Amino acid sequence: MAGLELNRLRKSYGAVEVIKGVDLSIMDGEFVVFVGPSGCGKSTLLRMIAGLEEITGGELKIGSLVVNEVEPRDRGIAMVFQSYALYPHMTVYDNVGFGLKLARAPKEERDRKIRDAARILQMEHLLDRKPSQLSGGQRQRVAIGRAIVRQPEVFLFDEPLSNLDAALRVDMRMELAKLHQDLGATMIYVTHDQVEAMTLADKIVVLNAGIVQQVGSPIELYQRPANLFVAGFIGSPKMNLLSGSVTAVDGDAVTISGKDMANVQLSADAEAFKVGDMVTLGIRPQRLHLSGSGALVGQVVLVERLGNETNVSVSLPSGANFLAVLDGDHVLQPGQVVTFDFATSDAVVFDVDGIARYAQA
Amino acid sequence: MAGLELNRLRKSYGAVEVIKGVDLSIMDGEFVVFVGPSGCGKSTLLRMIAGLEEITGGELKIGSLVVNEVEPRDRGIAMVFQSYALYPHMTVYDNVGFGLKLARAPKEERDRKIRDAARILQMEHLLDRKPSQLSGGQRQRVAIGRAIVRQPEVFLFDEPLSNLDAALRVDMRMELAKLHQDLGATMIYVTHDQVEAMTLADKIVVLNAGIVQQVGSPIELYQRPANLFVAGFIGSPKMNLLSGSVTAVDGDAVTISGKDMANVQLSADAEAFKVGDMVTLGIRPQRLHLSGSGALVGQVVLVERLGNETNVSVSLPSGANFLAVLDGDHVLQPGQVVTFDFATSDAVVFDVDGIARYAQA
Amino acid sequence: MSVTTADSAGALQTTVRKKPIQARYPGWFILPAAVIYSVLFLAPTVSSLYFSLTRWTLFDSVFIGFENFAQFFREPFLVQGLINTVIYAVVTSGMKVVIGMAFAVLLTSNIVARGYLRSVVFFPVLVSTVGVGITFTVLMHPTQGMINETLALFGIKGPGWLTNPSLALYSVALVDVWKGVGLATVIYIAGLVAIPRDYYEAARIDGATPWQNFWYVTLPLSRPATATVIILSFIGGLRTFDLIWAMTKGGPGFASDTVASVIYKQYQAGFYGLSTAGNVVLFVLIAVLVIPLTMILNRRRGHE
Amino acid sequence: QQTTLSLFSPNDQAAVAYTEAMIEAFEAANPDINVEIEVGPGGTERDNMVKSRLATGTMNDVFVYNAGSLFQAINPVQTTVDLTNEPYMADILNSFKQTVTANDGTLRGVPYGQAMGGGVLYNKKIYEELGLSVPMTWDEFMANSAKIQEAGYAPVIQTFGDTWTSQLFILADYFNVQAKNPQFAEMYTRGEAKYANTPAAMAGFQKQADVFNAGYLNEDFGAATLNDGLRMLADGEGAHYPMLTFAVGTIAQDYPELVGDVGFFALPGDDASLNGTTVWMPTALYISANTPNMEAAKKLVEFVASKEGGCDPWVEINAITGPFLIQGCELPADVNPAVADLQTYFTANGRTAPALEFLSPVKGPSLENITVEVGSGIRTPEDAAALYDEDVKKQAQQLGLPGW
Amino acid sequence: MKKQLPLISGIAAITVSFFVFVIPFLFIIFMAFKDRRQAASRDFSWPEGFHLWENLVEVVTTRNWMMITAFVNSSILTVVSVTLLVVLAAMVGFVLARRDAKWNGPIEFLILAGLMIPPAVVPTIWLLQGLKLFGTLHGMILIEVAYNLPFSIILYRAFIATIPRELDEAAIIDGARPLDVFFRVILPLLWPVTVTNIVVQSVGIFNDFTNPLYYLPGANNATVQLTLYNFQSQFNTAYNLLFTNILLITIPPLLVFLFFNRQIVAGMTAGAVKG
Ligand SMILES: Nc1ncnc2c1ncn2[C@@H]1O[C@H](COP(=O)(O)OP(=O)(O)OP(=O)(O)O)[C@@H](O)[C@H]1O
Ligand SMILES: Nc1ncnc2c1ncn2[C@@H]1O[C@H](COP(=O)(O)OP(=O)(O)OP(=O)(O)O)[C@@H](O)[C@H]1O
Ligand SMILES: [Mg+2]
Ligand SMILES: [Mg+2]
Repeated sequence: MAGLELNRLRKSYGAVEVIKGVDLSIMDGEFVVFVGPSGCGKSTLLRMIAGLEEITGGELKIGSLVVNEVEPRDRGIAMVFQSYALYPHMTVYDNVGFGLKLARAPKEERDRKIRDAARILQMEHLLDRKPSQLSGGQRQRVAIGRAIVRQPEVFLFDEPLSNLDAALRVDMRMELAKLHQDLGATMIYVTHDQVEAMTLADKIVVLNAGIVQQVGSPIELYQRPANLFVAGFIGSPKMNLLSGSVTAVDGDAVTISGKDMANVQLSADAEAFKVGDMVTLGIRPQRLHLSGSGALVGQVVLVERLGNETNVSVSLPSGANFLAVLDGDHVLQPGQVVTFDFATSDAVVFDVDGIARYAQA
Repeated sequence: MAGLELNRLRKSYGAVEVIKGVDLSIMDGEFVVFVGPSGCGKSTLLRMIAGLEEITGGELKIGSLVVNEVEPRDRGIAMVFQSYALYPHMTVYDNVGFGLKLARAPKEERDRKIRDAARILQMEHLLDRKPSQLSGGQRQRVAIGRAIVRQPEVFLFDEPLSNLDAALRVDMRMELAKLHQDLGATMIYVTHDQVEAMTLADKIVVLNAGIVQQVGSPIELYQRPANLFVAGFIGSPKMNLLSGSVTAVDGDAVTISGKDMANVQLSADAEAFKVGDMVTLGIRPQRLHLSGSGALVGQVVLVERLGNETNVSVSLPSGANFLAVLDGDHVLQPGQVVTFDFATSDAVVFDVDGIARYAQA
Repeated sequence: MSVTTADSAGALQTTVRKKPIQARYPGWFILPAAVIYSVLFLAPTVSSLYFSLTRWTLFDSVFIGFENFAQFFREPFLVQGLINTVIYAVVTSGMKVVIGMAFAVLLTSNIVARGYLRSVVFFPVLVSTVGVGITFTVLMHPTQGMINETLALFGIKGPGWLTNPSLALYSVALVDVWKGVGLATVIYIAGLVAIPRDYYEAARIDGATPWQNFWYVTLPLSRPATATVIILSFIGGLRTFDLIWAMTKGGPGFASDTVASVIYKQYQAGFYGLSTAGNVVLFVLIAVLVIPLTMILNRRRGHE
Repeated sequence: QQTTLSLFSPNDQAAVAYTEAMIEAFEAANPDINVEIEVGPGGTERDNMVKSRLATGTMNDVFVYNAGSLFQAINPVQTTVDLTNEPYMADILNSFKQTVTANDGTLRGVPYGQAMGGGVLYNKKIYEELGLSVPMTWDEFMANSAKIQEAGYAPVIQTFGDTWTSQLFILADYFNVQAKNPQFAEMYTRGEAKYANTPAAMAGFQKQADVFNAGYLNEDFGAATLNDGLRMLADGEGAHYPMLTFAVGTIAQDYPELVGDVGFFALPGDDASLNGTTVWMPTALYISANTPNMEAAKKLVEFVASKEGGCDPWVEINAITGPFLIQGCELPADVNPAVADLQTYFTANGRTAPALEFLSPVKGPSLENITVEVGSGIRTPEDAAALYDEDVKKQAQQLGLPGW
Repeated sequence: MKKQLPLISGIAAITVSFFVFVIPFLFIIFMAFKDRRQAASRDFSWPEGFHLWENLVEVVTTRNWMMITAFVNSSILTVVSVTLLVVLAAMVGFVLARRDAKWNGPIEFLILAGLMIPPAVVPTIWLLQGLKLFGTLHGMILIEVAYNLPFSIILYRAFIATIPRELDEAAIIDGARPLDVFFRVILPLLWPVTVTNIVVQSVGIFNDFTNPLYYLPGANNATVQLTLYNFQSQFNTAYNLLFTNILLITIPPLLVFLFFNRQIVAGMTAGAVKG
């Protein structure tokens, strides 16, 4: 009933094409997260769904209706703007209650809902302030409040937690998850925070330069990125990527050699490769462990000790940089030579076009 | 020479006191990070240092001079605003170069610096755009660019990376660290991102409600939080806090019991406690591990599988919630009963006023 | 870096005294305007106040105390003039505010022929009052005027717009609106384009109909423009006489006289002291009406 | 060496045309003098301008301005140059000199144009058609009007679109006032005679009310303008138009073929034996006291006071609307009938009287508003006269005249 | 449906504007096309014959090409005065809007007073004479500036409040001095208001006649509105020429309006701040 269907959606600003044909279907009640690098078109896509940006090409359906030409107010949506867009002349209370007022909700109901939202957002003491008297994070919470007091079929959130501190982010994340559960509304959420994406999403959409790179559940994206871009983008710190070439193909296994490694045997879609192909090997920093013997040897460049884990930046023989995230606190000195090992099933092999080739199940 | 000295600094907006006597000394060339919950006064403090907010009380020194009454432009600072504050009528190029133009930098030098900054910020293709034609993250980068082209003695950054994607954040973080190293300028940095704080800071200042809670190196704050607030604030997810009472005091060890645990013996400053005192026990989620037998037993409420780690939310007998972050991927079912253990040295004991009491070294 | 330090240290010495916030908006910005305004406007105007206490032929003046004021208040049609003045000001400024806003909203939307419409609405502002006066006395001619001829087509006998004593003032006020609404419109347009689009977007998302959009967003956020238009047109309405003069000379008889036109008549008659006294009275009247109005309008200011 | 004189000229077209023609002749005669003309607004606006220029010493070298009471208001002793002893003054008619005599008895100006009569312009064709004769009394006038109305013409034209035209009933009636009360002007100036209590003076208001009450006015009298009135008169839509004779010039210009149909008679009073017209003196040319070019200015004034400068150019541009005030200037033979009619009053003895404004400085500024009211039936003549007396009182007080 | 709305409302607006605004305008044009005689009857009728050209020639050449002198004078007067006005008024408005000083109230009162009291002509002439500015174009320019300042200041003052203060702050941090802040940041962002000011004040000053009448005497100093007096007098008005003249002197301000009107566009401050 309030699922969404995006068909070859396009958007250009003059000659600049920003959204280049996005196909996507979102089910009713699904929690979808858009991620992608800065400027890839997340906000634009959200604004197109909201009806704030004219659609240059393609078709957008909400429920079973084509809404390309439908006014935002008739689309049954609420939205948190990346730039907040709070009404400067209204108090926080009025900002939050504005949508309800327009919908002619009874005064008591409105009041109750506003106060509920304020409690959830921990800003009950701010209700009488004007936006100009708020801190950045407080403004952002007002923007969230404005969306959540209403009960639309679709929620659109554009980086709603970016200016909140960690504790509040966690709280808010939980509240949004709860809201999603309680209302069963469809939610589309833009974030650049991987944890948010991973924990909230039923489905993550990875965008790059206006093109969808991969759509899937969080764990799918983390474990089986479709291509180099997704591999590099999902997971923080980034997946390490090493180039090499295929030296042997054998059943489900491919053997790869390169400047930084010798004859590493990995499981992959053997049919996609032949000996001599240039490939890229991907391995997540968290999947590496220090070991006496291993495939990768390098010199420590930088050590970041975070308490519960240690980030080690290593320079490989080819000069490439390599990052390992080790559990616990390790004392390592720059300049020290270290050896890392990993499980062959933890590595991903990308072909020359950057497409991941997993072993056939 | 460009260290800072804050002496009982105060700021009120009318009757609302926002900064309540901050004492702080920042050495020349230090990288100081302000953290604290949303609305605690970080931006205000930064703006006071910049000279944008009138100082209500106390004294502010930059170098050896009291600057309370000095014009911002004479303070030798550059700043990134939380709200960006880009000049809407200028292109990105002009926005970034505005400060240099005012300083009458030669045209070639200006051009070189602007292009350098653009390269660093990965926005060379955006130089001719107006701010309104940029995405949120791109605007934020312009704001950073505007600060870094200049070479002031003090940099003030107000959540400069909040709207960037993970990869870019890492890159920018590195660039800022590099800039810090290269220029040797003092940097004051507001962030709500723990990783940023931890990796960049020489010194972290934890603020709450306009009062400094603790000042120290990142690892100090993580490992030895001074009080419950810092303990709860630093580290993500939050440190778990359980209440109990002292049942025995013995040399360096204190024994604590409560609804959720029985006779846990911990190392703490024994002199601060006597039997019967109400205390709070703090233990970081990352310090817990599943075990056959252990001090804490609870029922799984929620499981978040992130790939390389698993967050488990557990409900304890008292009804309190408890979070554990386990390494690797664990398959746990909600409702399942689990037992956690931890090393006694990993726990922190807070007295009834919330002050941490560590065993005397 | 040592150079910069020396520099800023030098600057520090000189600026230590000033309050930073004030120094950002230095008082001398006002100075050039203040000098020109006080010397060429305020000084002569204030000095002319003396003449309100004299019988003044321009060639010589005789001090007569408050006799002029007494005389002014004895003007036979003063009360009616006062009532007319207020009616005229309220009608013209009210209509300019409302119609100007409506035009501005229309002319900032993406309506077709926007440029044409803007020009057409503004055109009357450009035409000299004399021309407007003649044009409308012709159009409002009771028998051959276009307006009444058109009404006659519908079988309505149009009134004597300018010759009917109870109608003349309103007819002139209508023409004043016709002539001045373009000005209000451009001020409003400037106000409307200054409203960031974000707010409209937020309101559209919040479910605002175009009318609600206008009422809750446009109207409050165009407050600077509204305040300006109200104040300017209200003061203008209280003071104008040129159009009244061009169209009815205050007539028929004294029916459309306002305080300003009474004063103007005195001036034209060479009663310089008396008309100066009249101006003082009018000034007080305007101030009494306008100062509270500005205070109300500026109470909550701008977007802050 | 070239001297440049600046002349502040009136702005109505005939006067400007005359000024240009006259200057051309003057410059031809005086190659070393160059005259620049500045035109300003007319009416009361002009009064203010002239006064403020004179008061601040910024007046042009020579300027044209009214004679009579307005002349007295410019403080002529200080602001203008004494011309009493100039030889050409001998050639100027006394009736004019009277109006440019400052209160110290000196003469300050020379005529700049022709005298005008104030009375009734009428359509001769209608009169011929209906066999009417020029009325010598008000009753005859009303009787004529009744017949005219029967014949389907508007008997009396009024044009309140130009409010000043409404005053003619009062102003042009002054001959009749003076005929009955020869002392009126003096007493009036002293505040002793009032319109409300002088029946002869009231009569003007009464006449205006009569024509309104009788329904003799053209339908659009409230909105019509002078131009409309002249057109109606020339066309024969209306028969009578109380007006000054200068208007014939406008008819001659706009409807040259109809100007022969327009005649003139004095606004009649009660007594056919005391019938005459009220006369307006032309404006005058003065030298500003602050002129640095005295000699050239005097030459110019002398020229204007001569037949070549003061009369011939008018004849040349064919704008004759009344008799000249310079001796030796004859009206050409082919003048318009209205002017010829006017001329007959001048040639007869005792059939002219100057308008009140040449005899008394007192004139209420609101007269035109009041006459519009009377002429539109808004106010009764009695009321109007009383109101006008108030208006006059205000003005006299402002002038600081004794007795008010 | 959505696309057609602007079209429908546009057509409606054009129709209404035709009756309300264009017809009176047509009257003026028709008058300018008529000959003297037809114009004298001042009715709304179709011109008999095309007399615009002869009217134009007569209007322009009258009084020794006075129209040309007047155009030159009025243009100089307008351009210089408006430039000064815009800059000075914006500076005052800027300081008044941004500063919360105690004496803002009295200053604003004095400014409003400028709109409420008519200037005193004769004392001003004395003053100008004392300053040796009487009858000079500079004097006239200063007068126009002084008389029109209140309007411009009020306009600017109201609108400066709509520019986020954070932009000032950013500029100050960038090292801008007050003049830099004003000229490089504030003034450009006030462009729509400046345009309004330019348009309104140029029209006002170009069409001003009372002030030049008193302060700028002399045939060589004529300004355009004074040319109207060539054809309009108390007793006798040549309406065809008067309206041709009106039409002619309306053209320059109209061009100014047409030029600047395009510059009033939305979104000047878009993208500046977040919040
Ligand atoms: N003009 C004002 N009037 C009253 N209170 C204000 C005003 N401006 C800010 N505050 C309050 O001051 C406090 C500190 O604000 P500040 O912007 O410094 O917070 P912050 O630490 O930067 O928060 P955030 O992380 O959300 O940006 C906030 O609680 C805010 O509500
Ligand atoms: N008016 C415009 N004209 C031209 N390009 C534009 C315009 N508005 C946005 N863009 C470009 O469109 C692209 C997509 O912008 P969008 O705001 O959707 O990015 P985003 O994915 O939300 O990025 P961020 O994470 O930084 O907010 C950006 O590269 C931006 O520069
Ligand atoms: Mg975005
Ligand atoms: Mg902040």
